Amino acid sequence: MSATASPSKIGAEVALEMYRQMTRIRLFEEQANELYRGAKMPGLTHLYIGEEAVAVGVCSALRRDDWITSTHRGHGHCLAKGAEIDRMFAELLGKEAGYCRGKGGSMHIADHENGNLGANAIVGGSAGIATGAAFSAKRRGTDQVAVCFFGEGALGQGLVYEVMNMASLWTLPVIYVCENNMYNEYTHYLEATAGDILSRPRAFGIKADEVDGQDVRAVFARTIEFVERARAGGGPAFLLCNTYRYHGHHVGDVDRAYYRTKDEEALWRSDERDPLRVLGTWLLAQGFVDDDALKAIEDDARAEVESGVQFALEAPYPDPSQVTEDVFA
Amino acid sequence: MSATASPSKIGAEVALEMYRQMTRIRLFEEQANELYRGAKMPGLTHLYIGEEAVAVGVCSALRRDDWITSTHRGHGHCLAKGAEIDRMFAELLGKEAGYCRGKGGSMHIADHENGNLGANAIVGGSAGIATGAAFSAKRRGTDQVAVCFFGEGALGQGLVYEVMNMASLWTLPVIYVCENNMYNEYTHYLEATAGDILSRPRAFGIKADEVDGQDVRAVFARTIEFVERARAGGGPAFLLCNTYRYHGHHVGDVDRAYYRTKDEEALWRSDERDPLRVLGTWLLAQGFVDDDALKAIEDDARAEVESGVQFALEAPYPDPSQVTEDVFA
Amino acid sequence: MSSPSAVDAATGTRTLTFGQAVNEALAEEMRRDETVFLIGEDIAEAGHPFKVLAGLVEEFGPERVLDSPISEQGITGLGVGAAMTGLRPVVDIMFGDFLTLVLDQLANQAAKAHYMSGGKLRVPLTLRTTLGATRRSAAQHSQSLQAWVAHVPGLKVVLASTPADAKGLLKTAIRDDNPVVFIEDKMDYVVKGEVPDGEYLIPFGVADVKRVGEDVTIVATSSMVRVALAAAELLERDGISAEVIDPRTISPLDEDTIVRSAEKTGRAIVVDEGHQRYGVTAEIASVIADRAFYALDAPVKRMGAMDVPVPFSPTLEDVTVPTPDTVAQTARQLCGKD
Amino acid sequence: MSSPSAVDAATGTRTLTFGQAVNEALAEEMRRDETVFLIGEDIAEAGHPFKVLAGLVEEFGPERVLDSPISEQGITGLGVGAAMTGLRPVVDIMFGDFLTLVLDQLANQAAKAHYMSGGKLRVPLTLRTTLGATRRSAAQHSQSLQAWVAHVPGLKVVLASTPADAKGLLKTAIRDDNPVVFIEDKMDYVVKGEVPDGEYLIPFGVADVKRVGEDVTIVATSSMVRVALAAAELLERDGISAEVIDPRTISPLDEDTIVRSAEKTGRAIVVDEGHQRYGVTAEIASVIADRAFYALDAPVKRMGAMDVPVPFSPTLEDVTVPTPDTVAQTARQLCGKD
Ligand SMILES: Cc1ncc(C[n+]2csc(CCOP(=O)(O)OP(=O)(O)O)c2C)c(N)n1
Ligand SMILES: Cc1ncc(C[n+]2csc(CCOP(=O)(O)OP(=O)(O)O)c2C)c(N)n1
Ligand SMILES: [Mg+2]
Ligand SMILES: [Mg+2]
Repeated sequence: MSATASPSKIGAEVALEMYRQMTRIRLFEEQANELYRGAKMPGLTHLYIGEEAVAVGVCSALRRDDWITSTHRGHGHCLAKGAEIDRMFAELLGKEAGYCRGKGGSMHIADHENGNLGANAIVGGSAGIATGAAFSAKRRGTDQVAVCFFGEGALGQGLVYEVMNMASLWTLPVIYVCENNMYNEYTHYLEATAGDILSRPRAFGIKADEVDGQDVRAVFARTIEFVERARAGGGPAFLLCNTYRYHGHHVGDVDRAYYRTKDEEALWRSDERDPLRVLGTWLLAQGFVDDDALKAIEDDARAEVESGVQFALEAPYPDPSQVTEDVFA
Repeated sequence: MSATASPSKIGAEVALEMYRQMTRIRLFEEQANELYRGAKMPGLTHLYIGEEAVAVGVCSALRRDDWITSTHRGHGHCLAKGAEIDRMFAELLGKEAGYCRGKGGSMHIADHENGNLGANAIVGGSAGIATGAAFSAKRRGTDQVAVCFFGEGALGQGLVYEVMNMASLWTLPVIYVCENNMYNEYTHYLEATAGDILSRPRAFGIKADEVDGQDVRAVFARTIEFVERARAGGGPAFLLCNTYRYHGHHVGDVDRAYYRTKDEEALWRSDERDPLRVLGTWLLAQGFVDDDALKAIEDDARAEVESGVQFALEAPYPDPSQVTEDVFA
Repeated sequence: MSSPSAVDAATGTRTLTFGQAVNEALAEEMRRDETVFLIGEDIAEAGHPFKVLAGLVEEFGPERVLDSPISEQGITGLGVGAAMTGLRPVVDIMFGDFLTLVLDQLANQAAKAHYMSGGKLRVPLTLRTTLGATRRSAAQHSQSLQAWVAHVPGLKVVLASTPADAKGLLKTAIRDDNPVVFIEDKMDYVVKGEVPDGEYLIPFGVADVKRVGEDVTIVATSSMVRVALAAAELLERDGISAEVIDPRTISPLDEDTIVRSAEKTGRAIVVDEGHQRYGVTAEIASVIADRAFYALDAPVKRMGAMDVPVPFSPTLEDVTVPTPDTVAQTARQLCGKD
Repeated sequence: MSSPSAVDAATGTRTLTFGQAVNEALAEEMRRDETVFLIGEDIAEAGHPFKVLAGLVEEFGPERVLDSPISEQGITGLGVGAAMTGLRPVVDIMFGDFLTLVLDQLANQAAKAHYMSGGKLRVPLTLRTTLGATRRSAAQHSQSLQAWVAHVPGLKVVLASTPADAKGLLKTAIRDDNPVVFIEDKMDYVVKGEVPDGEYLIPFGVADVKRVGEDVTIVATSSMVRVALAAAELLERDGISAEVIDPRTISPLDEDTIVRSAEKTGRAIVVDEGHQRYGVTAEIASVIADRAFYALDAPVKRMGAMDVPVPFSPTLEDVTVPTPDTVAQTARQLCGKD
């Protein structure tokens, strides 16, 4: 598979599937935003729009039985790892048909069948879980790998360093994927992050590298290398993906002028950086597809999202009696 | 003062005072061990013997109004920062005349008047306190510095990285002194510490360096540089001191063969590495003193320790009614 | 009500939200004492995600209103050291659920330093955090963990239920020479109330009788006081007169006021939004059952949050917390009028 | 006593220390199920600072008995992930005082994962730690923090008082599909007791009547059971017959057995070594006071550790915990025979 380990060598099939997945995420999140604005969604949610290439590039390099742990901004990870749109919307709306029977909501969607050990509302909170899953794979002698998605804000949590140290000591098959979208909520990451990010994992003896998080082919290629290395017993790695969230920290964060400029937002939404455009342009240039084909992918995804949200809106809420279920296994 | 910043330039006065302090610590600890073996001391204690050059070299570079935070192996730090032997023994024995009225004991001796914010029985637990003291100095516009003493085992605690990040972001006058005596209790530090120690603080943008922890002049010189830099607003630093504890992890740890060899112990107790011999030899070679002078220093220290322990043994225990005092200020 | 009596120089009053009252208390104490500073996540320009701290960085500058990394344990530890050395930190922990991350610095360091040092070290630290469910924030952003900190000797724990109490109690917390955990209900920030003009403090350990009654005592904390008062209105219609008592600080706890009321009414219900099992209601109920034993006509009832992680779905979350109806129903049963 | 009844295939018994019983339970479960592994500080060659794990690394190897860095939060988090993915970790937290460092992984992750995932994720994790004062270890190495974890829905909490119970309960904990916090008194490790031969398990939620009596019920946990039994002997001389009940698991709590005993005797004392305020004694006492209300002849009394940080000096530390004398004295007063 290392043949594919260079972006240029990625074939049409893989690239088109990644385009499809990124499109599904983009449209899912736009719909989620609509649900909020239409006061149909309980609480708030954190949109992944703009960062699609990270989840899709990474998860396209994984097997179904590989594990991921996710974050409060987890819809992209969840879809990219194989979740169904309808049951995800159902969970966002707190319906019984949701992945967690409505008990978890947006910040806690888990999809065990597809290897998603759950979104996590504690920043950095899943670093130990991913590392433990990698420990489990090694201990049980499988060649599974675990991927820990986290935002750059999680670099403030001591837990991350405690577990990176153990992952390195015990050469565990875990890949720490840092999604640096430049903001910890409303604070620029440079105000909260001293020194050099890549030097941190490296100080613990962990192989670390940086990639353009808007270029799904680059993310995919780099992840494949780290995954193959981990499967082969090469140990942990750290992938820093530079990216950007187009929307607010959460759906309610609409006035952002006090912490970032419209110009900055426009720059990242441009054809040169938008992950869908970047891949779309490449697909066209390669002659893998024409505009109609891309349009068709988008139409299919839109239809899937529309039927999915309908399903969720019509689905029943859990009966109050279920509140005491699932406390203990 | 940077004239003294080279070991060779250290004058007789400073060197002799450091010899005196190291001798006091050595004899204090030997007496503490006797108290334990004589069943006169409640609980256990962790001896600093072998590591004297670290506490003395560092604290000799500090002012009385500078702060230190200490560890479970804290007698050396406490004495080097100016504490009195008699009240320290009294605290070790749980007597009312002790530094903490008998409430703290060996693992919690604090000596606020001399800038010692306290020993700490939580490994790494004082890293935040030292960093906060440095923050306080900067905020209040004084030129005080804070020193955080900790063993290499504390590198396993996430807190240490959380506060180093802030110390670097806010250029706080704090110096992290890592006493690497090679063992976390009964486990060799290499089994618990991945990568490279100095790379860790450096990853957070903190100036870091390594020194022979058995050579008090080297520790002193390096500390002076870091302290002057911090006072001048140059920010935090990290000093890795390679050292060794001659005795067990605590006084009860006498059969150590399963985790380290007698040869290794002998090597570190040798004339080339014992901090007292190393400095003594140098003092003689410089012609600063003769054997009688060193003997006199030792005799004085011995007398101080003997009267100190007598005082403590005769001192009364706190009245039980004091148990409810000092819960709240 | 004891708060007015505790008010000095109060002339008139103004209507403020709970959030504004908290903001005012912080601003007043920061003007009064320049050793007071705030540290937390997104508290400067952003004025805190709940907007409670809006305007403070503009008045006091970034040296006294610090945006921190996402390092709860670290900022609490830094606060402990700063407090030991001449400053009065107010550490902001966005959600009470994150107390899980700061307990070592809070319980093993801040709470014990004064005692372990034989009275030498002092830790005048205020840790502000939040509690409360029904915000559709799910299990890791909805807990009310006051029982944990109230169990720790050396910590004082404040739960305010009105803007006026919040302001007076927070000012007292900041001036206290000990570590104080000040917990605010996220859902209260927009709730309005009358706040006395001028400078005033409210002492710790003094419960406030929010409503005088004869038939049943309802001891309630934080926003549960509002629930209890609403329940009292419902009970009024059934001819049951409920007395509502707000301890305001659960540590120290004003046992006398609570016990006297229970002795007067002979019936008591304790309501708190923390989980019921091993929660705040257990301590207060057992104190009443012990000290008012010979005056009680019925067993003391406890109403905490249901003992399940807080679920996301509205139909589930709504049944996990006490409501005016469930409190009133419990009172009716106690009074044999159901 | 329900433990024998819960014993299957038990033939004779052997005398073991509490520490040996714990060691045996771990060894048996590790032989039985190779997904069980141990992780903690100095637990391999050193066999744990308290020597409780001696010999395990020799039998099971370093892959299943892991010496970890000093990273309590990290090893607990690693345990949660390993538990979710097919292993049964037994995480060793040397001193219960360090629960302060692991509560996020324990309370926000392990305890909630099953519920938040709608029953999909399982966390069969056992966390072993210690409690107890009077070891002259001072404030940061002497706490009994079981009230904290018992307050968290989704966690089970075990406190064993005898070698036999420790073995049977620990085996049950390891086989349980939920996170279990198993807390041992450091002072108990050398205490000897009879342990049934052969394989046996002790179910959770079943209190054990350690001594049958008629005049007063003493509910005690962990090593306080020994204190209660010693007090019962003293009371015997004064003609007071005390019943001693050991809940064995405080979550789930066997309320029925406790309440029935209190109804029988009409008097109850609850003894636990955690701090009294907002502690374990509050929950159990309020349950008794509520459910046995009409059968009680006197108020339920609580005896926890004094509400001060644990002091180092022997003359101070010794007065902070319940003793046979103080428990007996409280019982005499309750029975009006002092
Ligand atoms: C331990 C913890 N502290 C604070 C929060 C509140 N919070 C939620 S998201 C967030 C910012 C996270 O930033 P980052 O990790 O970069 O992820 P992003 O939102 O940018 O994807 C914060 C502070 C939390 N959920 N958990
Ligand atoms: C948080 C925490 N975990 C575990 C312990 C138990 N413990 C006491 S000392 C020690 C080893 C510390 O090693 P190091 O930091 O190198 O200091 P040293 O004893 O070598 O001076 C351990 C694990 C503790 N006191 N605190
Ligand atoms: Mg971010
Ligand atoms: Mg060491």
